[in-house]
Amino acid sequence: ADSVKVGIALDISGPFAALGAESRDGFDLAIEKLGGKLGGLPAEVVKTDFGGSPEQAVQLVQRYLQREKIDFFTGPIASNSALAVGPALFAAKVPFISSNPGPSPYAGKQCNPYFFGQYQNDTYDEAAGKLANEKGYKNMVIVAPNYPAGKDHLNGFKRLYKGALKDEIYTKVGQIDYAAEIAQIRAAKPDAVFFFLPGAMGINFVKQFVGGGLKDIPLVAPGFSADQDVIQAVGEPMLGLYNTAHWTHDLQIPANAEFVAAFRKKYDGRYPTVYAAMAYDTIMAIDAAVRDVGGRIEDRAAVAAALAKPSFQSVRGEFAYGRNHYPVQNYYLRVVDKDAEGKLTNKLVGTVLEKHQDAYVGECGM
Amino acid sequence: MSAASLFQARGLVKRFGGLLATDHVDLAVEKGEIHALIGPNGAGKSTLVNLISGLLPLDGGSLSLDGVELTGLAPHQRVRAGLSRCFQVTSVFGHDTVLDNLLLAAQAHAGSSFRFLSRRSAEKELMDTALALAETVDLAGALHRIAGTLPHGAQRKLDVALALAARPRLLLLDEPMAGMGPEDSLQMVALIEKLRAQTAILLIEHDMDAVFQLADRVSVLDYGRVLASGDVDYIKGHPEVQAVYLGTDTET
Amino acid sequence: MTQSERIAPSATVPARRFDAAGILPWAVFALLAAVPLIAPHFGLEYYVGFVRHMLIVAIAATSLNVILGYGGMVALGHAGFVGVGAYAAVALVEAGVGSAWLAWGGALAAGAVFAALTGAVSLRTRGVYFLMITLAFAQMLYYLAVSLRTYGGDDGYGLYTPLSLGWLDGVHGDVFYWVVLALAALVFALASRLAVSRFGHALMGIRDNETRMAALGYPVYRIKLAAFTGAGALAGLAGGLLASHNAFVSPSLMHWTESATLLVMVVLGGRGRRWGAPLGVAIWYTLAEVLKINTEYWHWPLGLMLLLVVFLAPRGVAALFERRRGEG
Amino acid sequence: MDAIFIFEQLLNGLGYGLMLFLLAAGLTLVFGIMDTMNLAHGSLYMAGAYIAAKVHEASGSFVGAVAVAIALTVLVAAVVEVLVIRRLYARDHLAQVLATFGLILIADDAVRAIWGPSPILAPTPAALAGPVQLLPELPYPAYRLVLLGAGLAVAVGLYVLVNHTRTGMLVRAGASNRVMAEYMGVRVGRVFSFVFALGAALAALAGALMGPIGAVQIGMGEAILIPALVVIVIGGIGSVRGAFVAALLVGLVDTAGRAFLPPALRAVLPPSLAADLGPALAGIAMYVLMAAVLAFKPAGLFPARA
Amino acid sequence: MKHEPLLTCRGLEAGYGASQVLFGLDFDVGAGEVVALLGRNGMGKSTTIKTLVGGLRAKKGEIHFGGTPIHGARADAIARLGVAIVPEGRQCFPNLTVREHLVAFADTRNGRRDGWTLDRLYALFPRLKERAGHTGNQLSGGEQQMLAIARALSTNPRLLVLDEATEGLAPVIRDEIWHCLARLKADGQTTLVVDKYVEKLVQLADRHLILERGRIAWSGTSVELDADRELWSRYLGV
Ligand SMILES: Nc1ncnc2c1ncn2[C@@H]1O[C@H](COP(=O)(O)OP(=O)(O)OP(=O)(O)O)[C@@H](O)[C@H]1O
Ligand SMILES: Nc1ncnc2c1ncn2[C@@H]1O[C@H](COP(=O)(O)OP(=O)(O)OP(=O)(O)O)[C@@H](O)[C@H]1O
Ligand SMILES: [Mg+2]
Ligand SMILES: [Mg+2]
Repeated sequence: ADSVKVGIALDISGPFAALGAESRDGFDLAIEKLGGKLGGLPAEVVKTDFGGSPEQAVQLVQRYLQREKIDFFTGPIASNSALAVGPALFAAKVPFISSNPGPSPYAGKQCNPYFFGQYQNDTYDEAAGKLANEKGYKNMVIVAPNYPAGKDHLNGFKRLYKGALKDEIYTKVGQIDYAAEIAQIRAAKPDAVFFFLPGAMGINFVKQFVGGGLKDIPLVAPGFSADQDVIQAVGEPMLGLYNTAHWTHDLQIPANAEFVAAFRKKYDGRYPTVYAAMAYDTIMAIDAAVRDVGGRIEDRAAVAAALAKPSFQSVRGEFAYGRNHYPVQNYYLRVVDKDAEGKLTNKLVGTVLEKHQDAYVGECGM
Repeated sequence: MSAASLFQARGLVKRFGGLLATDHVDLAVEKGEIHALIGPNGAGKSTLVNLISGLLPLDGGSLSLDGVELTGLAPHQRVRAGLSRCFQVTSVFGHDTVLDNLLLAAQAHAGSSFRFLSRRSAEKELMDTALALAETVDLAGALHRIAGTLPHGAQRKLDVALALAARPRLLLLDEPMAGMGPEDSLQMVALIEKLRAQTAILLIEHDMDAVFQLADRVSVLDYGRVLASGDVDYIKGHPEVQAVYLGTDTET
Repeated sequence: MTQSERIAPSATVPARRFDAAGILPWAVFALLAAVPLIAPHFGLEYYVGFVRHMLIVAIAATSLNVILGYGGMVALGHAGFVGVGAYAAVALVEAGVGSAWLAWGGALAAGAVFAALTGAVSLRTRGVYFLMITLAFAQMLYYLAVSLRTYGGDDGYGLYTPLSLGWLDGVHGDVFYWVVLALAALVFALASRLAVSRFGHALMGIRDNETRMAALGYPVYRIKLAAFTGAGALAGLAGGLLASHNAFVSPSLMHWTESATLLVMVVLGGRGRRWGAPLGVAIWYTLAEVLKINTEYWHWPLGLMLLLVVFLAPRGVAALFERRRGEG
Repeated sequence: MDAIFIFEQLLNGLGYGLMLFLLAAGLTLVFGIMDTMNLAHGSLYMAGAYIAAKVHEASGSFVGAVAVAIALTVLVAAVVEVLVIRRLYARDHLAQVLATFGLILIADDAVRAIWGPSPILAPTPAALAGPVQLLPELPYPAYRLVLLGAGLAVAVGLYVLVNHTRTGMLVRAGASNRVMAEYMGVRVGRVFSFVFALGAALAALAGALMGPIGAVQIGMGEAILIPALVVIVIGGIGSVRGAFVAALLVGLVDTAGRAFLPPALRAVLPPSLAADLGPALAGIAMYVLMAAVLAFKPAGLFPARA
Repeated sequence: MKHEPLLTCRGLEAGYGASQVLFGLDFDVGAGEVVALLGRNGMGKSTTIKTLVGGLRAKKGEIHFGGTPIHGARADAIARLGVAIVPEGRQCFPNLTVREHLVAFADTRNGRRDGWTLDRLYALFPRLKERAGHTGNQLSGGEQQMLAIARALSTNPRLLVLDEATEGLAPVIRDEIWHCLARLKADGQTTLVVDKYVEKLVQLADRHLILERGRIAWSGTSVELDADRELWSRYLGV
């Protein structure tokens, strides 16, 4: 081929607008860095906002496949969008490099040679569970919204957590007020609280949790609930919150240092989030794969094979793909702290899980 | 009150909060009778009509028409049973033509209104019924006028025509003369007189000329109760009725 | 004036109008039927699916137009019916059904049953109360679907093997498109006919003056419930079709903003107008598609358009055309 | 489950109820009393929250921030009123829904263009950041007390304004029969503009006060719209007292559903079923309540208009 | 008796959309005078009144009230000048209580101190006092009519305009209204009245205008009208 076309499903309006915007900034930065080329070929990037609705994402992917004839796909933030668009992409053999969601079906029974994850959804929680053990928390309360993904996250936590559960609280989706739950937590007197509450729910929860006088009970969360976007919105109450992720901006790796510096330069000194990092990595992965197949991207199988053996320097450090095309990689412990300028941000504390693989790989027949 | 009365209401009660708007009212209307209901403002006349037609739920009492028990029936079922009404405020379909109004009324009483696959305009019988109704109330010349733009008197007549489509045995008229000048009032009186042959009528009206001209029997309501009931002369001469309602200098 | 003279105009006017207006649906139908045959020649295959989607949404919008436009029932829970249909189809697939007809039939039935049940309660209220109670039922469904694991909850449910259309399967790659078109045309014809039928007249009478209709002897509640149930059935069918079309179903189908968008499309097109629903859907989707391709800020122009419609075409875009045609 | 816990949850329920009333207050005025369906009410709420957060962050003064937020939001609302809303008063609900839905789309894009797509920081005023000890065993967030106070004050103020002042009467008159009100000499346009501005001020106040305990982000307005409407409808459109009672009712039912329903179900049902059912039911408690109320009282608890 | 004209109307034309209803009306209402507007149904009486009070924009012509031009003025401005109307169809506010109807618009637009107060209005219509807490939609038709009259009086207008104000009232109450209007007249209340009880109007009014298809077909004093029964049958259908 003489050019590469990447379709990006932007998520910059709707419920995941903030995360989608982070992704977009990561994509833009990477493409800029590569001088508008991918694997040496001129790159054409088509980006469309689909407003976070999986049904609209399905429409969008149809257009990308049939009208734009894309070679690679990436972009949606939410698992449901990823699950919605997968079948069409897989049928067309267009590689889908996830820039965020890592739904369990694609890690297990529905694993597909054309899907590539960045992490499996539960692995963050598994890391948090391990962390809780290491911190010596014996009695915990765990909180998540009442939908299957919420339960998955709590199950992920329970998979490695060895202590006792004082309570397992499921909140309403989109809840504003958490007084009742906070009272329950206070009554349970746990050593620590683990919560998975994405977006506004997490912001509401942490603010009210601290305001409710439970500052002394440590909070543990998967990285999504304590990333820069949330920190920036919640402020001081985030201080000291432990969270886990497969990447952090102060990870001392040349590729990462370069990325973070470039990002902060381009975007007014803002720290990148994990979403920006993954978007950046996604473009880098495509770049490497195109180069590895010598520009013959028509050979989809070869492209998929090349993607499966990543030959680029990832901002998260070394990783390899498992059988299910989900990475085997490290998970880090971060804590919300102040940087040199007094800005709140995550600080790397250490590695919680090394070369960790997700729990679903066994179900994958690939 | 004979057992053979066409319509009988026994012990009707209606409360609005603390207000006893209808206070154990007994009322009977005989076949072919025009029975006028008069009484001071707020005496409970419209309320009574609403109770009879089923627009308001009863708090007590029972109703029957021609031996059929009406008490538990919904408004439209009462219409089916032969009880039809007009409203105190003219209530026609103002955006439709007179013809459409009449067709709508006719349709309610000829076949099912749940048919949705065939055009109504193809039904000749409905058209005939509508035209006959228009003829009855003298609106045949205004079939294609939009009902809302008709003069008030004509709208009133249309209202009556809509009620007549049910071929009622008892027709409830709530102030049919309201808002009419002398000329239209005379026409309405003539129309009601004409209807006497078709149906019994319970007539509420403050126009005493019309009431005394039309009514076979008059019942007077006051504070939700029947104060007096009898023929026109009896009512005219009734001192209490004069005091609470007619006043001393009755208009011509 | 004799009587026959007086009725004459009404007898001729509709007949003449019928000719002019009667051609239009067939022309549109033919044009839409040709889309899959023409589009590939211009590299526009994608728009086959796009139009198919609009046709499905137009079915849902038309069903809303029946209760909203003709019946005066302002419902804000229509996406709930669509969702029920979609999930019914999914449930049948999960239970091993492979036939599209069965799945869609199930969707239709589920929409009808759900509408009948919720309608029985909702129709006791009017106006904004009705709007809110229909919303409440749709929201209950939404949260139920979000938390229900069997069908994927929030993650949704993928239909990975396409449903079978029976012997039609082998006919042509785009046969699903034509099936949808045929169903949409049927629904459109049904709604158009309904408007001039006894039932439609009764429904419009109820819209204009419910009390009077009861006093005329109409079983108002039953008529409204019948219309509501019918609309629910058609919306359910649209949901079933949508499940096939997207090969995916998720609760976001039932989010209240989807109900609001349906409402907005119908009002935009012209409520109670024959062409209102399809026109509204076509305008909304086309505009959104064009805007999304061209800008990240694609919401506000849609908002502006709504404002313009409210003030410049208060009875909807379809009314605008009707008047033009009347003048011309 | 001890008495303190139950008492605390009761308090939480009432607190949430008052919070809901605060959110619904402006809408009660504009929709309930003036009968204008303004979906973009949530956008004014969002504006209030954003402006207050930004000003608070920049100036350090919370009270000042709230004041500025109200002032600026009212200004924006006044412009929108002149350009759009004023032409909608006489229109039907559907036209109002359509137009104000359009306003939402515009407002969300505008906020995104001005402040970016990410949620922003709305700090809690330092003095109120911690809890106060209500009872020895019962700390209560100080800031929440402010919200409760504001909710109560707004409720009382609104009740008096609507039911016991001439302005309230004139608004109601103008809303139900504009022409007749004008025949009586009422400058309906001016009264409505005033009430709309007041509604905007209440929306901004709610937004500014809610910011510190919640997420200040695009879409926050739409998220509160439904609960606010639910409260108004349960109470009976047009009744301030109804809205108040309904808000408390919703607050209590919702809180009770979350706090007591899952354990109660666990006690009587198999654990897996209870785990699925409890939170699901608690999540839709508000809607079930509304459907139940309307099924028995089709015009809400305190019907104000026929 | 010589009156200063309070209201003057010159060449007034008005209508609804394309259909013109009034074709050039000229008349005055003097201060303290009671003028009756007569005519059969649909002749334009209500339209005249609507145009006077600003509910309908005049197509042509001039209206002056107390020297101020009011054609083209808004209804609320005209009302504040001191014009109060009892409109056709009562138009009570469904969501205001009886008491609120009577205090919300209360004013002293005629500048007199001994005007109508709540108590005096209740004394005029005791029924309203009994129903003080009812809202407009919880009243019987006649109660609404009383309320509409009382509401107009509560503004203490300089010009009182009554369009079929005795409509739907019991005969006793009707008599009350006539007595009341007579008393008002004695007090110097300027009144423009439309009603179907011509005999009562002959007793009450100073002058009469008969409308026929949007034009003034006849005008004159009560004595003249009373004398000419031919007018009655020709123009009024009596
Ligand atoms: N919905 C209601 N709520 C409370 N009170 C009501 C309601 N409807 C009517 N009333 C009261 O009930 C009484 C009877 O009213 P109704 O309308 O039956 O009187 P009416 O005899 O028809 O009077 P009119 O001759 O003035 O029309 C009145 O005093 C009225 O105030
Ligand atoms: N809103 C309207 N739109 C169109 N035409 C109207 C409207 N109101 C009245 N008309 C017409 O204007 C003419 C005069 O009506 P108007 O109400 O002034 O008569 P009126 O003399 O007051 O009669 P009535 O005794 O019936 O009250 C009538 O032909 C009527 O049909
Ligand atoms: Mg009455
Ligand atoms: Mg008139």
